[in-house]
Amino acid sequence: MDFNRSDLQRMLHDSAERFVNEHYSLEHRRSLRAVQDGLDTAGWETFAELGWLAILVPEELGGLSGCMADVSTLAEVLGSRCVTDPFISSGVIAPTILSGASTSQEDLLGEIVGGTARVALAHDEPNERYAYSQPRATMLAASGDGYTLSGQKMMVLDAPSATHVIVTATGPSGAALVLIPMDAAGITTDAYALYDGSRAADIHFDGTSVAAEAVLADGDAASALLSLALDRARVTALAQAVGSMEAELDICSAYLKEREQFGQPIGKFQSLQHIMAEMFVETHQARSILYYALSRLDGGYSPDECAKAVSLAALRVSQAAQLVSRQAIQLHGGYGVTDEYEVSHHYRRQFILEKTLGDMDYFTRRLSSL
Amino acid sequence: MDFNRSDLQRMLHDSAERFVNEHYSLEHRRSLRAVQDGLDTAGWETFAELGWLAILVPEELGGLSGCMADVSTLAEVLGSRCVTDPFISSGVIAPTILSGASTSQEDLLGEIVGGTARVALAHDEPNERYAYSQPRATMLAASGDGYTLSGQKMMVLDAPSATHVIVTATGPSGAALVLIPMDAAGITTDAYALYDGSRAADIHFDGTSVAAEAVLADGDAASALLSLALDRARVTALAQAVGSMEAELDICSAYLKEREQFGQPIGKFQSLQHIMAEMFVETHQARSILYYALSRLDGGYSPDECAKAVSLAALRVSQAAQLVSRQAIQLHGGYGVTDEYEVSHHYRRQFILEKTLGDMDYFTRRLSSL
Amino acid sequence: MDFHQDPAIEEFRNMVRCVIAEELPAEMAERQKAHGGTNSVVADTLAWTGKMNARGWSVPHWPVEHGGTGWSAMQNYVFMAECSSAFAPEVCWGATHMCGPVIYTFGSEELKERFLPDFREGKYYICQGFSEPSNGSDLARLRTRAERKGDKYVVNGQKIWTSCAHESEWGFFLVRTNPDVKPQAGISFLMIKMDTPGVTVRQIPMINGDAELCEVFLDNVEVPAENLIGEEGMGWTYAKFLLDHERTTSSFIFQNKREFARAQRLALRETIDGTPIAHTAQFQQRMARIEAELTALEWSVLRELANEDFKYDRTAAASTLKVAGSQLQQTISELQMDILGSKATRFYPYPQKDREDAGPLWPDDLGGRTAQALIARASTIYGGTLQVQKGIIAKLAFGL
Amino acid sequence: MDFHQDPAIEEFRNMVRCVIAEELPAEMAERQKAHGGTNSVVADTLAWTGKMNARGWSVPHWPVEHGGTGWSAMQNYVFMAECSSAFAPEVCWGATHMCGPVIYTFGSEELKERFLPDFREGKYYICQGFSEPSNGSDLARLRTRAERKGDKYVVNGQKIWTSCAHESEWGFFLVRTNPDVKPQAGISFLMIKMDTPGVTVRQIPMINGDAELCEVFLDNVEVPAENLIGEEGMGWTYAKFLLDHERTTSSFIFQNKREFARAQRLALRETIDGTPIAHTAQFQQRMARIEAELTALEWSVLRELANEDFKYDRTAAASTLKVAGSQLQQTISELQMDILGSKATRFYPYPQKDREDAGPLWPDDLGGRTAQALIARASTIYGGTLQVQKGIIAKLAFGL
Repeated sequence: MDFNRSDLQRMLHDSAERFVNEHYSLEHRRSLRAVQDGLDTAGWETFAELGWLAILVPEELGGLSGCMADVSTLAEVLGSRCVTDPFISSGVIAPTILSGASTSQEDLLGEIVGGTARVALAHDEPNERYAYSQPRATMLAASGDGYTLSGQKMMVLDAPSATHVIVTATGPSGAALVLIPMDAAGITTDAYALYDGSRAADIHFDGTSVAAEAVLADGDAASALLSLALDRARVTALAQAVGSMEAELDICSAYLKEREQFGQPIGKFQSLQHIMAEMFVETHQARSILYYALSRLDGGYSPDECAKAVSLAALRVSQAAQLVSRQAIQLHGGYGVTDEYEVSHHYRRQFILEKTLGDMDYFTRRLSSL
Repeated sequence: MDFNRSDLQRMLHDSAERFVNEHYSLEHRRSLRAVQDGLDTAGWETFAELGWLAILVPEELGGLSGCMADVSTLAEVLGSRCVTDPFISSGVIAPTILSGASTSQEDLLGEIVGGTARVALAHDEPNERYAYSQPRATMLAASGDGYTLSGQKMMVLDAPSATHVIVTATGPSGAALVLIPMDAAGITTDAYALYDGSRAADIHFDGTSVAAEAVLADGDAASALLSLALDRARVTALAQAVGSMEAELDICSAYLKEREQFGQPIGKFQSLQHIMAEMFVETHQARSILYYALSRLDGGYSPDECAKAVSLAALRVSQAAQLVSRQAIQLHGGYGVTDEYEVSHHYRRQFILEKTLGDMDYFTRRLSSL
Repeated sequence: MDFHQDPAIEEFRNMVRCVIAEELPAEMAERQKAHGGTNSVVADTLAWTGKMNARGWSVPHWPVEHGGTGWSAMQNYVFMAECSSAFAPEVCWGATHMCGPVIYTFGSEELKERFLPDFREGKYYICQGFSEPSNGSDLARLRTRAERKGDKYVVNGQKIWTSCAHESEWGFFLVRTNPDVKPQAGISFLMIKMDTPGVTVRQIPMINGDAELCEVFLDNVEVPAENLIGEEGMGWTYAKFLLDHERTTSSFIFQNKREFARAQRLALRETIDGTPIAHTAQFQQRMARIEAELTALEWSVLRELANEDFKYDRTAAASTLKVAGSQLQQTISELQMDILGSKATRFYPYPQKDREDAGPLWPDDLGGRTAQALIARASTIYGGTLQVQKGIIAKLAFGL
Repeated sequence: MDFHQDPAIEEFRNMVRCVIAEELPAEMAERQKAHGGTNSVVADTLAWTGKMNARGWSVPHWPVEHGGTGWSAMQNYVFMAECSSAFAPEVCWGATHMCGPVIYTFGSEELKERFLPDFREGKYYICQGFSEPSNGSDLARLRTRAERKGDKYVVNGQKIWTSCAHESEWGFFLVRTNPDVKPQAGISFLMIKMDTPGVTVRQIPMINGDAELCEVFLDNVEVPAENLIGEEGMGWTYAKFLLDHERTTSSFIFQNKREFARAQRLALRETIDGTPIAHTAQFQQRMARIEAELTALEWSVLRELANEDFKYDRTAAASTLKVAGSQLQQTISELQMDILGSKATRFYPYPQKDREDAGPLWPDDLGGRTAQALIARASTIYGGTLQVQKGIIAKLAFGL
């Protein structure tokens, strides 16, 4: 085993670190709230230029045929600056589903890699949280040579800036994954911001026409592809959370040396030293179990083994993220709950990472069902 | 509302404190391990002399007609010295069941009050933990004018020193509470010690004869009486736990001032100060919820309201007891895990108090069923 | 010991409940219900105070001669509990529970006449200027300087975490009038009109999207000497008096009870695989433990209200209420977040224009939940951090 | 990064497993399985060491020239994991992992010949004399004095927490040979034969009924000067060398994995209302979180074994393993207790005469569980308390 970065990973890491340090200042991130669809256009162009959107795309389709350890290396750096660009949707979920689709999606993958197309995944439904067996509110019905799609999706992450959406639906052959351009007829979207500044939307489909080749997968193949994509997305989120926590260690230890109370730097107080030590232990354990999840996803293990690894990792990382992000605020006192200090942004980002792709309750139930 | 002790309670408290301080030294308690049935004969005589075994016995049957707040006052003091004498069995459970029995038990109650009879409750069965709907391993069958009892009970607390045992069984009219002398024919007991020095036994009944008047209650009356007795017993155990925790606060704060490390009393370390503060908060909250449980048991509330109060109190007190007893050891370092320091005895006593009449898992399930 | 509740208290509770039902406008309660910040909407606070004042109930805990009702501690407790559970707006705490009591206890007759009626009537909002950027938990080291010049004080310095300073007509400030004595001795308690030249207010953007808390910059602010409350140099004593006066407040018992009840309602509505979350074993276990903690906290408050004989320093008990109550606020808001799951991630404060557009997928009762949960991180910080409270307990209970 | 396990490691694991199955007597494994204390039965430890030595495996991690196997760190890890999960007895840690390495690294040829073969063969037990009653976490302040008189040291003082001193032939002691320099500089590492006149051992009765830990009183004990290991005054350096040498031990990863697996087995057997505890949602949730922590700990150990580039001081990572591993021991033993419920309260250690009489109501696998859980309270105390470890992390990782 080797826990050190490969040459590729070192390059990825170093260029990412340079880029986020230059580009994603706190002020810049706060300014993105005023952008209509939340997308940092200039930033996204760099994502494409640096090849980040090609990592999971197979070489034969113009990508880098990278692995999840590569994705994780990048995601950790993005997490260190609370970057909310739609990397998980367009850099992880979409390449996974599109390159595994039964119809060739080479063109769209090319546009994704080039940064001109962005694809969201529409899965959650009213009263259906996280993963669930089969969509009930979204139905795909045969119609002529193709199909029509009707129904309601909620909390479609990154939808406002997306050019396409992959929709989970129940069709004539069971589960189905359907690709729809966001400007198709019969789509109504209600867009909103999340608490970390990222965007999502509820999408209503009212007899939207779907060409036959827009059905990316159906039946068990669709379920398997969705499951793989979601597990990769989750691990990417975990990597971001680990990067965020590690950044908080730096921020907090520096603050403890600088801030004075009762006539000395507050880092002299043993109670705060011990809080920092607990944050260190949690972060260390979080990174360790992230490696375990990566070893399963990249190691050719069965879907159940991957599901177990991702679920255990999500439980442990979430627990760590809660402790670290909460204590980071506590160590900052009142300043920690203002919008003007980094730690409140890390707190919100970790909260969203924990809650959007499956929470601790979900992963506990998933483990019981394996 | 008045949270201060009544005159009776003040007398009870003061005499109890005097007695346990004189009588229950650590050495004395350790010496009781060598006593065959675990009973501190001299101590028990004093229990009787001071009227402690009469508190819950109605005045008309020779008792004091006291309330659970009185019992709690005494139990807290017993807990402060980890006294394991069979007070809960003979001073709480037996008086409750016997004075509510359908047949007069005045004579036996007199002997209990006088300290010459001791009565244990046999309820747990193999694979049946804490409270459960109906005994399956212990059956009461009609036989001539009376009955015969057959079956297996486990973990009968205080049985080795008991003169009688009240057995829960399933009989012709459903649940039944049956009184059996320990020297009756057809009884085999396997006695053992628990980790705090108190004693219990497994009891096997092999066609033991039961006279008709030895059936204390049956059907719903039996269930109700058992439930009342157990809830009173539990609150008595909680009061002992609170007394034990409060004693630990004194022991630990004194130790922190006395023990030196790194050239100063360890009580100067902020991390240990904060542990003491957390122990204080837990103990305070434990006493508060004990009052809530007492208010329900003494206040004429319905069995369900009492069950809820006892269960919530048990959850909170157990949580507090775990934190306090664990940290008390931690604060003592290596000495804390020896048999030669008080805190290890409090730890074991609280562990037994938590686990014998229902644990946190049981009370959670009980709350869900209310 | 006697744990029986006086039956008259239940009668009183019913009476209070009827009055609130009569007085509290539905839309005011709705606003309060969906509010995600620490303070209520200022206009609601003032309007509600006015309505209560018309009943003679706006400052029930004050001495009768200053407009109090003469209720017992338990009656006041019941009154506040009922206001909270009905989602009545918060009162202007600075006026009714801080500055008011200091004025009627230590202030001159002139000051009493000038301010107490306004406070009772909710004529305007007043804000509190205690904390400073550099002193945080170490309040006594405050640096804001008030120099006596003739019949005026000239005030220079900076305050922070001043709630609703931008909507306040007056503020009460701790200022240093004597820099040459030990820190606690040189502090005074001063009323400053917020529109005085030299007073600048900056709202601080917060983690939950609110900007209720402010920085107040004081630049050669001239304050008439008659605005000094009590004696010069006694400000620290008055501030400590407030602390002793309000032992049970920091338990946040009313908010904790109300929000736990709300969590129970949400858990009955939100479902997982078709089952209400309230019926899943995971949440039942968690909610049982929280209910136990909440019950313990309530009985800790009752012990304090009933003036229990207490073996330890009473201030240690007050810190205990703060330690338990502040953490419980966080625990309960985290519970609400977990009940709402991914829905909790939406930026969805109230009152907000976009709420009207949200449609049936987003029930009203989600509004403000996350904002509340985010700002709840401050509950273990303000009013003495968790760490400061533990230090107080270790010192006062155990002499460590 | 490359997380693929070398397939040769799995072959190695199978080979080790077969050897253990061949060598480990069933009744020895049964004794170990039901053992509730920290150390194994001494006779088993020595017998097992002898058996492994016959294979050349008693000290696999030693340098090959001193009898090691030359295995990689991962192979050593697998070997220890397999020994643990098969319930092989513990080795005499003092001999194989502490005193042995100090002797082969710093000792003279004469000392190597005298001791290393005996350690490899498990000829006798040796005990460790580091802690003293007054020094606890503050090891450098040890007071036991060794005065050089001719070709002897005369030792006076007292040691505590000396495991199995009453069954040991030798002990290795940290003693103060020079009181006039700073505390760390005056300490030496001395071998003392336990039957030397003046050595008195008292077994300390423990919370779990055991008395394996001892106090050792040293009263004018005359020790040949040749029993000094390495140089006089270097004892502290050698003790720190041991710490750096054994970075992953304090994770107790093998014990934690084995005991969690045991908890899983117990949870499948013990029932509540007819349902195995393992199938109740409460326990599933709890066990999932513990399994996650255990998995994280194992991967933290693997990172250390693979010598990951680490941004922070490596000792901070070792302390992290100790913090997580020691608390996990407690968490897992508490889990076992809760699975057993009221059955856990019985004084039921093993080997104990009364166990034979217990009958079918009390399955063998209950033996020792509570004893183990009770002594697990010490896991956050010995080898540097939880508080000391946190202090180390704060200092080394963050410079606080």
